[in-house]
Amino acid sequence: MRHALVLGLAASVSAIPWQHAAAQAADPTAAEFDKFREIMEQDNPAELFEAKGEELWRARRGPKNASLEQCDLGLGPGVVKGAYAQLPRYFADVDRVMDAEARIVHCMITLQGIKYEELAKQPFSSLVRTPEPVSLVTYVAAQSRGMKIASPQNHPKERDAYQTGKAIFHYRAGAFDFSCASCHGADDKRIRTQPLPNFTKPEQAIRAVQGWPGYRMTGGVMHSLQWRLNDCYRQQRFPEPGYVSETLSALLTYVTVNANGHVYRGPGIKR
Amino acid sequence: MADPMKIRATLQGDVADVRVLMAHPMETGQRKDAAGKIVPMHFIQTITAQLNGKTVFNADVSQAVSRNPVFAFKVKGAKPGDKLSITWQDNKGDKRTDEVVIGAAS
Amino acid sequence: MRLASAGLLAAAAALLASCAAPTRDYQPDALAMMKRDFHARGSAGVDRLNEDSVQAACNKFQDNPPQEAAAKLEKEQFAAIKWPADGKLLGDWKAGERIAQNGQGMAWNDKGGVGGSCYNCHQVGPRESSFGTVGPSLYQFAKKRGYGAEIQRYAYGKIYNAKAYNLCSQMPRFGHVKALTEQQMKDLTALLMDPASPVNQ
Amino acid sequence: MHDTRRTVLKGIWAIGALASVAAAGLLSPGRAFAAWNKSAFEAKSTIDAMKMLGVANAEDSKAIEIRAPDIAENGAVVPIDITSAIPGTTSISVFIEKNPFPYTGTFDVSQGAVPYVHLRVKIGESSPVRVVVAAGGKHYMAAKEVKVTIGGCGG
Repeated sequence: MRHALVLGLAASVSAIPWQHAAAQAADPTAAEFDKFREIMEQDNPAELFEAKGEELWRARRGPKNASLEQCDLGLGPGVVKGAYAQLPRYFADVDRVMDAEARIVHCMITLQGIKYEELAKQPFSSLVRTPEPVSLVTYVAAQSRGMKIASPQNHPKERDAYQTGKAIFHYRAGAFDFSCASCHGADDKRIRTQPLPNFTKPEQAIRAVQGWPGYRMTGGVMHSLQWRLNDCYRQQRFPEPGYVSETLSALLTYVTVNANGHVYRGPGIKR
Repeated sequence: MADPMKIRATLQGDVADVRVLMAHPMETGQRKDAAGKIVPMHFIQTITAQLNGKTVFNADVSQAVSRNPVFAFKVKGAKPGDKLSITWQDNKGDKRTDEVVIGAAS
Repeated sequence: MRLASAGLLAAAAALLASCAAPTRDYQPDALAMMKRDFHARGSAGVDRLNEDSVQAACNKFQDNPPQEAAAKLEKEQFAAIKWPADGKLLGDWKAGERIAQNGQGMAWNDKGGVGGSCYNCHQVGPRESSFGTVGPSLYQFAKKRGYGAEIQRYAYGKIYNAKAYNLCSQMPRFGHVKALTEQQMKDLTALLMDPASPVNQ
Repeated sequence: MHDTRRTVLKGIWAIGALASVAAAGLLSPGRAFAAWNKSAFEAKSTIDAMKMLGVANAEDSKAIEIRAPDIAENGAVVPIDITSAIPGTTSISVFIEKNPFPYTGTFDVSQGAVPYVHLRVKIGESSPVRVVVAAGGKHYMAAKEVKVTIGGCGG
């Protein structure tokens, strides 16, 4: 019963047209940005990281000298095509919902014997170093290019993750009383010149997913959603969330399920 | 060693549309690192493209080219199966050459 | 056909309802998860995850607490405002403009409370075109409202603690959490209230 | 290969430019394409760089199309498309006037490429992007203004 209803929602959501371009066209500066964003997307340095990620995926590495080719991203061991578009999802082996990077890190730990602490020490890209999970998640994401986002809501823990993520999204605390919703809970707002999509609405929630992982023009580094959420919490004046923690998987479940039905365009380019 | 380039060469008639992505820091010599030390200049200076071994395009560039450079150019007289290679060299003498086979007209 | 689509609509509506209104309150789960997953960094300790009375009321009622409870808390917040001992509320608007432009302060990588982040959310002076729209425009703040003592007090008090005026306002409580010093808040008040400030041109 | 390039070279720059580059001792035997012109790349103004390259006599042309954003979303990566419709175009040079070192590069299209190039550059502050095209031993130029703004948070 529940299952059928969920499918019903997915269908109704996918019928909503993608409104990003229309919503932005009103502002001439944003329209100019969008026009050149398309040119940038045609030849996106993200592809360099995608290639690196593919090499890493196939290479025998770590204390166990194993590749990641047996990693189960949710569609069975070794299936990469389309897996990203269906994450986050529930994984029985860990009895929790995992987002793409959380699952890749899990595979690096279990299959290759690499330690979590090692991966969590400096998990974000800098000018001198791109962490391996970032390249890997770029490769995995690219294999869902052009597919519909379909983060499932079948397992009870997937539905719990959605609701918990929603509560986390709206939780105000910290020095400035901010929550995620302070910036991303209303329509047509912006910080300085940066438009702020309202992630509580399906037609705008896609903008939390689209373009990530993204090649960031500032600094010229590749970043994943793990970085984006981390930097949101920094600006939210919160303490720091753990790398690939369940909190972040829950938040990603909330915004991704809201974006279900939209077509994912692959790794993107960001300001 | 430098990471591979990503080269795309697609035919429109007998003109090959060549687009290339290069992995390179393109340091301007004006940026400071975390310790406050100036990061020395490190940038691609020359780019050469060859079609079946014959030079068809080359460029001299400065550190003002963006990090992880992207270039596109168009080569005349190309046909499916031709080999297109691109070489860059930076100010430290590092070099990288990659090659693609031009596909059929799209 | 009619019937079938009506059935589908009902199903979709039932589901939307189930999404919008969860079967139970997930906030305790959310908080427990966050307390497990977050760690202190720089100036940002894990104690920042704990709600104070204002945050608790706003979280509990989705920023829309019952009027009576809200009024009581607003009164408490107002009573805790520390007004300048010298009675002067206006500082230097030029310093205020710099504070308004500065978006740093209280984040885990910030050293101390140095900026008011005003332009992030508000239009302020006429010369800065890169301003946010989360809050209302403050351009011609006093020109529109008057330059009197009452308005000055409102401007200072609002910067000090926006929640004393509107409990679930999105604006930080700059004085209450000691993000800004008294002098900085005077300078910002001058930016809004000084007849010579570009804000009032 | 070097011989071929050397022959072609004469078509690229006016004789004066070649002479001045040679005089500066920069013409290495390994690179016929004028060797990487250090003095032009280190010039602090567009006009000085143009002099070093021997193209200061360039005249305005409407046959050079520069496609770049009016307002760049991020000055670290500004896309520029340049097409020359001038017959016999041999090279395209780019100068970003307000950058500390304006001369950004020269693209030699004389050996079998179409007179077109796409590149992405860093622009420190709002600046004209000036393009000089060499064709038939003469030089032509055009310019396009690109504004650079302050941004928001994370994108």
